[in-house]
Amino acid sequence: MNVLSATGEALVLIGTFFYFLSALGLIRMPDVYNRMQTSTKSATLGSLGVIIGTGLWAVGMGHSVAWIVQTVVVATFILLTNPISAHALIRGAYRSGIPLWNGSVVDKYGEHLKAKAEAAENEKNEGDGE
Amino acid sequence: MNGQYASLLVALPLISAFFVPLIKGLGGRAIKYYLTLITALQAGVAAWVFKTVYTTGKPIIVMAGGWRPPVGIDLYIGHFAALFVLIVALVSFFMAIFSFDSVSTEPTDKYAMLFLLLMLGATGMIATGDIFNLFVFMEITSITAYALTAYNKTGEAAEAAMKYIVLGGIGSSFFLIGITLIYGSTGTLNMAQLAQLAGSINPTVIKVGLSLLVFGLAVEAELFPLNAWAPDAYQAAPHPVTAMFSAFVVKAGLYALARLVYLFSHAAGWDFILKLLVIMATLTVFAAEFSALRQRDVKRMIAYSSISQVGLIALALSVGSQLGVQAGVFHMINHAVVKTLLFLTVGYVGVKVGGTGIENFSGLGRKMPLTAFALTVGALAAVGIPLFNIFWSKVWIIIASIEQGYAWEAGVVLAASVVEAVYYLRLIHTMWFGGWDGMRIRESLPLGTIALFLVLLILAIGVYPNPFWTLAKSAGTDIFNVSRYIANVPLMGVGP
Amino acid sequence: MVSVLKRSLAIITLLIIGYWLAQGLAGVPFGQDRMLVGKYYLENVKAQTGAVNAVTAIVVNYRGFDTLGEVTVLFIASTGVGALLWRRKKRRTAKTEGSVVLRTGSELLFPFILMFGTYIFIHGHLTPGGGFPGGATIATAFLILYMAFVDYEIPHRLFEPLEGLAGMGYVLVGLIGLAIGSYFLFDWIWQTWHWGAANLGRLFSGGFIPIIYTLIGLKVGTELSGIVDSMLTEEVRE
Amino acid sequence: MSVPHIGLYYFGALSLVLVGIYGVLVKKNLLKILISLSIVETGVNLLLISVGYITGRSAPILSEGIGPKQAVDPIPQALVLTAIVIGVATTAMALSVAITLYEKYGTLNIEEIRRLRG
Amino acid sequence: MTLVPEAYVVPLTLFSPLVFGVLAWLFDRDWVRETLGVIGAAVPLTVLSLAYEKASSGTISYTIDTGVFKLHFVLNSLSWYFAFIGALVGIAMAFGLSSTSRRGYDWLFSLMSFTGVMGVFLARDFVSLFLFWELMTFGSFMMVLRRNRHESLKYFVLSVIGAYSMLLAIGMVYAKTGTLDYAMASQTLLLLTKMGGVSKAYVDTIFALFLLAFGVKAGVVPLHVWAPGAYGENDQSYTSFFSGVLSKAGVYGFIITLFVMPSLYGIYFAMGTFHGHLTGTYLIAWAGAVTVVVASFLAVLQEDIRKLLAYSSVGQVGYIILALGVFNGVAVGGAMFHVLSHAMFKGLFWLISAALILRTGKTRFEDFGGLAEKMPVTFAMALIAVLSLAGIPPMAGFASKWLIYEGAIQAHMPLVAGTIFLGSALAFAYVVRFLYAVWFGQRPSDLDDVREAPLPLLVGMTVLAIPNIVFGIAPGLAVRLINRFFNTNITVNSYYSISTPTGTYNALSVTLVLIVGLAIAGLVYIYGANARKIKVTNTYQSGNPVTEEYNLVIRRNFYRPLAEALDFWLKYSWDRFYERLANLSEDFADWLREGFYNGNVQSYSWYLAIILLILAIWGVL
Amino acid sequence: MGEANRFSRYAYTVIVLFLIWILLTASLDRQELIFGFLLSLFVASFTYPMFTSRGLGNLHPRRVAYAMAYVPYFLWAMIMANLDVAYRVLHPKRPIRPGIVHCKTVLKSNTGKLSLANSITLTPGTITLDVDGEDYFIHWIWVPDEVLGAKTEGEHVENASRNITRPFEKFLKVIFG
Amino acid sequence: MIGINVYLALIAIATLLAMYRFLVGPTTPDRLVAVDIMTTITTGLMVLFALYYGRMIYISVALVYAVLAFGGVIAFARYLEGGL
Ligand code: NA
Ligand code: NA
Repeated sequence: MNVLSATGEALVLIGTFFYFLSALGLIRMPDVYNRMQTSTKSATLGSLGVIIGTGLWAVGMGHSVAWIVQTVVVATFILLTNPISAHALIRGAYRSGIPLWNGSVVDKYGEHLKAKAEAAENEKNEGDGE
Repeated sequence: MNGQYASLLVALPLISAFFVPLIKGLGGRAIKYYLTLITALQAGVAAWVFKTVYTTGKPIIVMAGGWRPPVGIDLYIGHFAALFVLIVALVSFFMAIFSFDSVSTEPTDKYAMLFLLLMLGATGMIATGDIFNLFVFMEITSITAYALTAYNKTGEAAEAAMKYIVLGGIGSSFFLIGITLIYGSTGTLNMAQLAQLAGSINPTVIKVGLSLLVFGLAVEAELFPLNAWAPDAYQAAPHPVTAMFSAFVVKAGLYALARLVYLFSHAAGWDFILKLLVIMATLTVFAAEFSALRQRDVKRMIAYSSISQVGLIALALSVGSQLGVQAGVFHMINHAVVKTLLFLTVGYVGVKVGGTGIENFSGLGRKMPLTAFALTVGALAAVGIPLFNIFWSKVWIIIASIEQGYAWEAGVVLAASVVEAVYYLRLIHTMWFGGWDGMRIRESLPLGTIALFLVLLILAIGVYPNPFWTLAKSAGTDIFNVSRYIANVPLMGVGP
Repeated sequence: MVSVLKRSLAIITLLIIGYWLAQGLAGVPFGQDRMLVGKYYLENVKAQTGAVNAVTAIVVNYRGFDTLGEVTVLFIASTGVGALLWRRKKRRTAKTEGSVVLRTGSELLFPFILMFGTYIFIHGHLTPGGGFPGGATIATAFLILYMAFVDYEIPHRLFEPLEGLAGMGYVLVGLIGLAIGSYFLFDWIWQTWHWGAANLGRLFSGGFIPIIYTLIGLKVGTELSGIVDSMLTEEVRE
Repeated sequence: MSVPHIGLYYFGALSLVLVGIYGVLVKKNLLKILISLSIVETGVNLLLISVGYITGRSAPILSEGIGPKQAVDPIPQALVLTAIVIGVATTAMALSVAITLYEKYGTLNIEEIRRLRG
Repeated sequence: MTLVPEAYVVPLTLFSPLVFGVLAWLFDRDWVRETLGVIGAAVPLTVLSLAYEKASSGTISYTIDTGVFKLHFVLNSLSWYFAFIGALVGIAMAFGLSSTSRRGYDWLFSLMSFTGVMGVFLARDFVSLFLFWELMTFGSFMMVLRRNRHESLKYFVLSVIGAYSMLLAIGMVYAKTGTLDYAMASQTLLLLTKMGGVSKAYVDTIFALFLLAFGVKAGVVPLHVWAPGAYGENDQSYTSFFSGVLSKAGVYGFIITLFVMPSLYGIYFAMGTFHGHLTGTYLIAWAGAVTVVVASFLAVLQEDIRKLLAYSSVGQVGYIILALGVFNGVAVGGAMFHVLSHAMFKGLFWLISAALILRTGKTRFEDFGGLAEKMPVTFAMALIAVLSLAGIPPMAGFASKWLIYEGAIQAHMPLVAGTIFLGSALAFAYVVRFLYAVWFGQRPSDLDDVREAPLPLLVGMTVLAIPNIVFGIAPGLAVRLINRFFNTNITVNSYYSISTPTGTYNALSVTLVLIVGLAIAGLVYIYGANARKIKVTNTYQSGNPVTEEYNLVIRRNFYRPLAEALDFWLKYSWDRFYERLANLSEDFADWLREGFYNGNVQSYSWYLAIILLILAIWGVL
Repeated sequence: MGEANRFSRYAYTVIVLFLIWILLTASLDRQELIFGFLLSLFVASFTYPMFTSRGLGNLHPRRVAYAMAYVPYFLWAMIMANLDVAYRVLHPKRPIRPGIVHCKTVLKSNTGKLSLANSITLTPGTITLDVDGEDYFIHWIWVPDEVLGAKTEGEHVENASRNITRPFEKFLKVIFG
Repeated sequence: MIGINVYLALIAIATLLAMYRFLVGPTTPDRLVAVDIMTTITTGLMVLFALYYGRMIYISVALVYAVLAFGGVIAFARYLEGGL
């Protein structure tokens, strides 16, 4: 047991805690948007912790340094892709017509889309007029 | 030439199929010429293999990668495989020519690729000496068959393919479970070694495993009641493909079934499997014949007829005697010839007259005399009239099954054959004595030549069956005589 | 009612079948060493094939015939899907463009995933990778571009011939084996010259495995992309 | 009749097979049937791979200090690779057939896809 | 024998008809076709005549090795007898066809069935039997097919049922004995039966299947339904062969099962006795008797000349079956004799009907009349045929029927003998009608320019007419030959005189008596009261209007009262029974098709599950 | 800004890909390096147009330095975000007040916008729902009073942007432009 | 290495919770979010397994999985909004 593996294990522990949190958020939040709020972030952070922690832990246990390199690659990939997939999902959810939770206070996006649609309609009518 | 060059049987269609995308731009007709050329080459290779095997009297063992079985996968090209690979290639060649007239649906390049791969799949199934490799080739065959069934892109074609996929998928999954069990208890996949070990496998495992293998193959081999996909697929597929289904795809399944069943003849529960197969085969004949009786669509009718003949073959293969297997193989040959002819002519009528409904066959004797003549010969042969080839094999099958104590089954089969006689008779009468609209259709020379060749073959075998019976006997022995099979495979000393 | 009956019947039937299968499986207890040919492979894989990964050695070398068949199966699927969904004039089915996030993200990830796919198939003899996962990864790269852009299409003119060429290459490698070592799919690189014998466990080893896996990787990548392409387009109706 | 003793892995895999078949036997929607078939395939693949597992051994990649005695049976792993690819190919074919069917029949209810019968 | 080397006898007999038939079909020109056909039909007759000595004193064997099976043929006195009869009718048919047909198709298939019949007669193993049996059936079937699909279908279905029964029986024999040769198979089977290697039920089944097969071809009631249509809806020249010879193949089959195979012979004894008769043969005798009565009644009721002859054929073959079933020497000898005489007179009859149809285009009695003076030669032939069929001495038909009757009396089967009488009476009833309705009376005006039958047809008739007289006057000729292969208990006193244990028939004396009688009758006719010519139309029924209901002239509805009397029985038609059976099986086919292949892939998946379930249940239990 | 020349873009791509390769293989084995380099050359040859527009310009020391600085900053923000999440998830009353707000960004490059969006997604209570030109639409789990109570659209955007986009923009502006 | 079993167990529980959301829904996006979370967790799990078995080569398996999962989630997300 050295510092490296202790740090690593600690990270893994924190990571798993966030995994747990993420899943809990998935259960507790009232609608898909809020579920995403709570779970994407913690799942991503959890992954960082678990994956990089594993790398450190391994190196600490005497495995090759390549472990940490590879785990960082995986972690980076997760870090880069998770927000993108979260974004794509929430956009998809909104556009597929899932309504906001009834406790929601504002929807600027809906207004924006409506305005855009009206503009397009006007443009089309003008085009027809010519 | 080195016997290992028999691997060209697999390599040639593969590399040729892969080449097609590169010549896609040349257009449909060029691709069909290419297809014809390749199938002709394949027939050449197959003929060489056939000659080698039958002159030396020894099977060719192709050892892929140079590994001796069971470490590597071997192709066992014995008397049966050599013969059937040749049949596969020849039928494919004929059907490649037929494709000129009968397949106009695009994309031709994909058709050609699938066509070649169907040929490849059946060849591999027949040749392989490894049980998992058999699964792979079976999947090649069936997935190609799915694609070709749907090839016409009509709703019916897609429907037929869908049914084929669902049933074939279930069948192949359980087949794989069977392989899993048998591998799990033996640690090997080589058929010869499995045959050696068959007696020592845990009886429960082998009972379940063999049942599953048989179940999976029976779907491909169109045994009742697992054959519900077949009439639809036969009807919906492009005409040349239907002929190939009937002439060799189902045969490959039947062969595999017989091969596996006999390989495990020392296994526990073997007798039950055999009995079950006999019953299924008998029911296959019965159900298919009656289903054909009132068909208005001739192609579908012949499809049912084909299924019933397959049932007959299955019966012969599963009565459990050498004579039975030989008769079954003989019937396989005869059936391949006859059904190729029938689907060729019926398909040709479908293309030229605009459909395969019975009404399109009225007065065909005057509209397309050559086609009608060939179709008549095929129909008579299918019924089992003497001096036509099927007569001989049918007699042997009946005798062999009675000899093994299956007199009732033989009786049912014969009773069902009466029905077959009736519907073929209707067809013949419609063609020759039905009303004629006064139209004459120019018949294609190449197809006429093929049809006449097949007619002559039918009559030749019918009049003088000896050479073909000799072939069938050695091919049948190849399946039945397991100890010789084991001795022929150069197993290396991997074992406990 | 019928449906309830049907469901109950199905459950009863499946329980019996399941029980039967379980009986069979009980004869092959989990976790026991029953290797026969497998043991031979493990003991000889390094010397005979130059590969560290026994699975890969089996897949590409010992049981190369299966893999050739497997490649063929995928080729059939791609051809079959292409044949079935073939249209004279076609167009993407997509109705909306991805956001700038997705578009930019996919563009940035694309080369990385390509590199990674290549890594997977080129290290097939060393790590649990190979042509199929590698090819699938490469196809994913194209898939992601598909997702992001409304009008993205794979370069057909390049992919279809490439698919054919890769397949031909595989068979040709096998045929070279037939010509050199008189066996089809004979590993002429390892068995004839022992090329890479000094490199066991490093990249340039494993006989013809990396070559074949490269071909397979390309083939699978192009094929899966082709399948996706076929499925995501529809006929243009005038 | 006694309850056959099979491990958890077999049980899980077998359950997948049965659940899949159940889906094929009762679901009316073609896509659900195809998904069920995929589940069956997955189950079979799992079964295949668990048959090759040997307790306490590692992947048959002879690096990082793993020798022939520490590795599980490599053959099922090789086989399952092939089986997976075959499954993917079948699924792809099935899906394109389903697409065509939907275009032509306007439905995926298998009780309405019965033009070919008798 | 110097003309035809022994080795060529069998192949020439077997194959020359077929080969020439194919040639006639290929060179389908007038004269060429007929010449080839007649040659093809003439060869067997010639060869057989030349081989008489050898065949009657020994055997000529011939084997064809097809590789799959060895086909074995033997020409001995029995097979020669049948083959010769066949060849005789065959050449007559060929002459007839030269006049009635202008199609290579007809020649091909009629000669094909010729070859088939020869093969059946000469075969000495089951495969040859089956092969040629099928060939024979196929040729005859194609002849019907061209003319009437419905009738051909009926014929075909029953034939195929017969053929497959035979195949099944052959398979069962082979399965136990491992051989297909008649002699070897039957010996082995007998041995096995004795040692208990074969169950009695097994042999009974073989026997029943064979009887079914042969019964169809012989037209035993109720398997006869194909016959009227197939005989009638055909080229009548061919029908002479079809009805005269092909039905004898069925008879020949009975003979094989009864006498050639000792094992099957043995089972008659195994089957036990019934009122002092062997049960098995007793059943056969009754089958024959029923055939005689039913078919003769039906023949009487026919309004169509072809139907009448067809039912008559069925009835006459019934005599033969009956006689075989009576199962004593005399009866069997009579059966053999009747094979000959029936072939001759019925062949003749059909050629006459061929001539009538050719010249008039009519088939119904009501359309005929007064043709005796238009076709005098044909009329003379008809007279011979009628006398022979009615069993009036000195025609061949009398001799054979007399023997059968004697046999039945000897066997103490009075009821069976009674049916022979009844049959004869009925036969008399229908031939009288044939004679009067066609040849005598007022001739319809549209038949005024009918000419005599063409020469080839007349030649054909002559070929058959002569034996009717010859064997009638010299029954000893036939009986001597029959005695070579059956112990008939019939003594041949001279060519003209034969004796059974209970009586003697001297054909010559009977003939002489008859001639004297006829002479007296002739004198009476010439010198007796002159017949007045009466207008048919205004005197019949004493001037009452002729209603349809009672329009009983000999040409129309003559036996209608009989039909009314039999009304109850005629309701039960075998024809309708089979029709209903066919409909039933078609309904079944539809039910199976729609029910099983219902188009729903889920049902299909269930079929798979069920098979798995069966496997599982088997595995679990 | 404008696009850099092709060589520059190609070279930049090759460098990045090669670095990725080294990380992927986690090995300095010469064989791996040779192959990796060749592969980078090949892959870059057809991916560089989409991979970068500024080419080697990306490697300007200032940008690299800012990027290095951004990493800990961002990680900190992210950890904060997660603590926030933990609070909301574990709090028995589930304190949320969600809504979609509208922000604007000053970033011009797509890469910049992507980074901003991702950063937003991973940090406290916000997920980027859509980006349309310079407009960002953010799903916010607790819309604060100042944003909710904004009188005008402009005020709303200003308040939201100050809370959400600004903190990252100062780094991202330099790094990606 | 004692703790690793605990971590594996925790992760398993998390996965089960996510699985609950997947099964319950109620909307398709809900299920997809659950899938996304499960794939993320699984990636971590696979890396942890690599350590459990002491085989670095398993890490690349995790990466392949992550790539394929990303592609899959994006595909479904785009399918949701009709962007395929
Ligand atoms: Na993810
Ligand atoms: Na499968």
